[in-house]
Amino acid sequence: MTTLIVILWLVCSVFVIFEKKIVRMILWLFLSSIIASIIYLLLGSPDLAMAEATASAFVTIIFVIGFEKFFNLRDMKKYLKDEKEIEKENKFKRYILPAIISIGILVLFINFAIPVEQNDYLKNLILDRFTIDIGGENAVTAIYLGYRVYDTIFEALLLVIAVVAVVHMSNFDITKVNDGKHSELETSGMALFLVRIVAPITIIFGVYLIANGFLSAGGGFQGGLAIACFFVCRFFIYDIYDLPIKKINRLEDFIFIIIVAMAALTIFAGLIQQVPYRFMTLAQEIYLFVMNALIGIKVALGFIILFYRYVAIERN
Amino acid sequence: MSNVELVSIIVFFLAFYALVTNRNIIRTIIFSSLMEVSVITFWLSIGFRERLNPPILYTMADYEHIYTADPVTQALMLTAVVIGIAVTAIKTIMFITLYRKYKTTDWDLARIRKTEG
Amino acid sequence: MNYFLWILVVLILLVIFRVIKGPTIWDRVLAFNLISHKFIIFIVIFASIESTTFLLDLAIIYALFGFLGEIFLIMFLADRVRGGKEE
Amino acid sequence: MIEIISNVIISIGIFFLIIGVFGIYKFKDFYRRLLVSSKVDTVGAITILIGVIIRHGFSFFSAKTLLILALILILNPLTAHILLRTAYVSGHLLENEDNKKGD
Repeated sequence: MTTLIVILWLVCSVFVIFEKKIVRMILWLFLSSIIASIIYLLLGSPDLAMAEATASAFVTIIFVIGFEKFFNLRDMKKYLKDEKEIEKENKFKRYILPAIISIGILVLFINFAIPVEQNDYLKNLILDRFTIDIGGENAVTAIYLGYRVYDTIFEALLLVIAVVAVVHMSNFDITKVNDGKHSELETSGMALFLVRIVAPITIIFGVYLIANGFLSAGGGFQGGLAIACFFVCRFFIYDIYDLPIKKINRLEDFIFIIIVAMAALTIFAGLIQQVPYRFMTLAQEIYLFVMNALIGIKVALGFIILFYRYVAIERN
Repeated sequence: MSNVELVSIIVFFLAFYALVTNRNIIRTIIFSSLMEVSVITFWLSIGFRERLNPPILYTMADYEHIYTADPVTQALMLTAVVIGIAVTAIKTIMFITLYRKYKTTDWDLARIRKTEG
Repeated sequence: MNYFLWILVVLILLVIFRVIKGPTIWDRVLAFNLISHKFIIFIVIFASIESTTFLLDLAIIYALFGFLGEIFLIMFLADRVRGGKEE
Repeated sequence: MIEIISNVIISIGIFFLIIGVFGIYKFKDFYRRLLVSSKVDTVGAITILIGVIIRHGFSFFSAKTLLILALILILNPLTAHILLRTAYVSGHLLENEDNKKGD
């Protein structure tokens, strides 16, 4: 079963690469990353399948909004003409040499890179010990919130920096952009009505994913992205400019500081070990839930800002 | 070398070849995000057997953990996915500012206009 | 129960031909809509085979986010003939 | 016994999906294709999910499947509607279906 779907994924990625029009390329990329999410599910990781499914949706939204501001996505011919202006240098250096190099590295990689036997020592160690050390039932959440908290902190830091970069690079002033009910999207009344029904489901589902992130598949990131999906649905219904972007940005940075403080206090300073044994599991569960909730809210706020800044870029 | 690993390596080098040879900035962004997806698939497919159940407690029936997926690579790749989204967002916004300044989607033309300007 | 999954994957393979062949962009988006729809059903059957309830969260996420990505693709594909923004 | 009934119902749903896929290739114009396939697909999804609910009886699993069924009932026709409306509004001509305005 997995081989058939992996071949399907190969076909979609080949089409992503050899497609001429940008619109079809974005569609194929969306399709190939949804199939990749199915492959993660069959490889035994529902957490990543959720993260990849949300990632594919957000990447497509960012591409479509970003590229659409400047090109009419349908007829890209007008915009790709300037590739011909430069005189063509020799074909060999441009196309055949990289082909040889990449095939060469591919052959070397396949034959020599992968060790044949893989030992499961670390896997068995973690799977036996993670409920005692960190608590909770989801090994993946226990790892990225307990054993490897450093990585989560730096990943959260990178998200903060990404949001700062997007906020500063997209020059945006309300006066020039035609405000009012984002007139290009004259969605039909029925669409607005049904999106109003679906939107609350997304935020409730996001909170559910965050709440039992450490019990079953889910966690801070997927829950945060689901909550951000509520605000993306809200974009259809209300005006773009009523969200206080600057305040949200400051709130997100503040939450990041709390995350670092929380991780420093409990894991590094070993606060959890001082708790008397009877309350140990309770303390662990509280820690996991609060960390998941903080990461979820931070990821949600980050992507809300990302999305609303992208939408509000004025088209020149 | 399970075939999932093989296919993900092939997709990686296909995207690598396409990334190197094209001159359109939009395609560069799309191919680099495709490379990220193939790397994550490669990582996940290392300890792969046919029917793996996820590393969540009450689905782990066997105590030797033979048929349980490896949580370490999954935790690693979870952060890689979220970083992938953030980096893609930065790439697109950089491309938009570049397009606003140089009005071209071609690497070489942008370099020429940069040196001219 | 397993061969249902095989049939679904074969159906997805057939619909992908429509994405390749589709004359206009609208056929491609329609075929994509059907593919993401079939994946939701694939996950529900897969979850019912393993009878684990948290896999169904994944089907809900597919329904919501597949819909969202598509809506934005359709919204910004519109030729904006009305808006007259022909660059 | 329950197993057999649910298998029969799910196979009926899969048969509907096969008709949906057949519908895509039979009709030449985009609008007819959209009309047929999205409707048949939703009906196929309903039968399959009902089959799964019957298989799992009265449990948390079938409650969640019911939520998915409700979501599919809302989202699938909505996507088809928005697709149809945007295609029509943005000038995908209906009459001369042989206008191969490929883009």
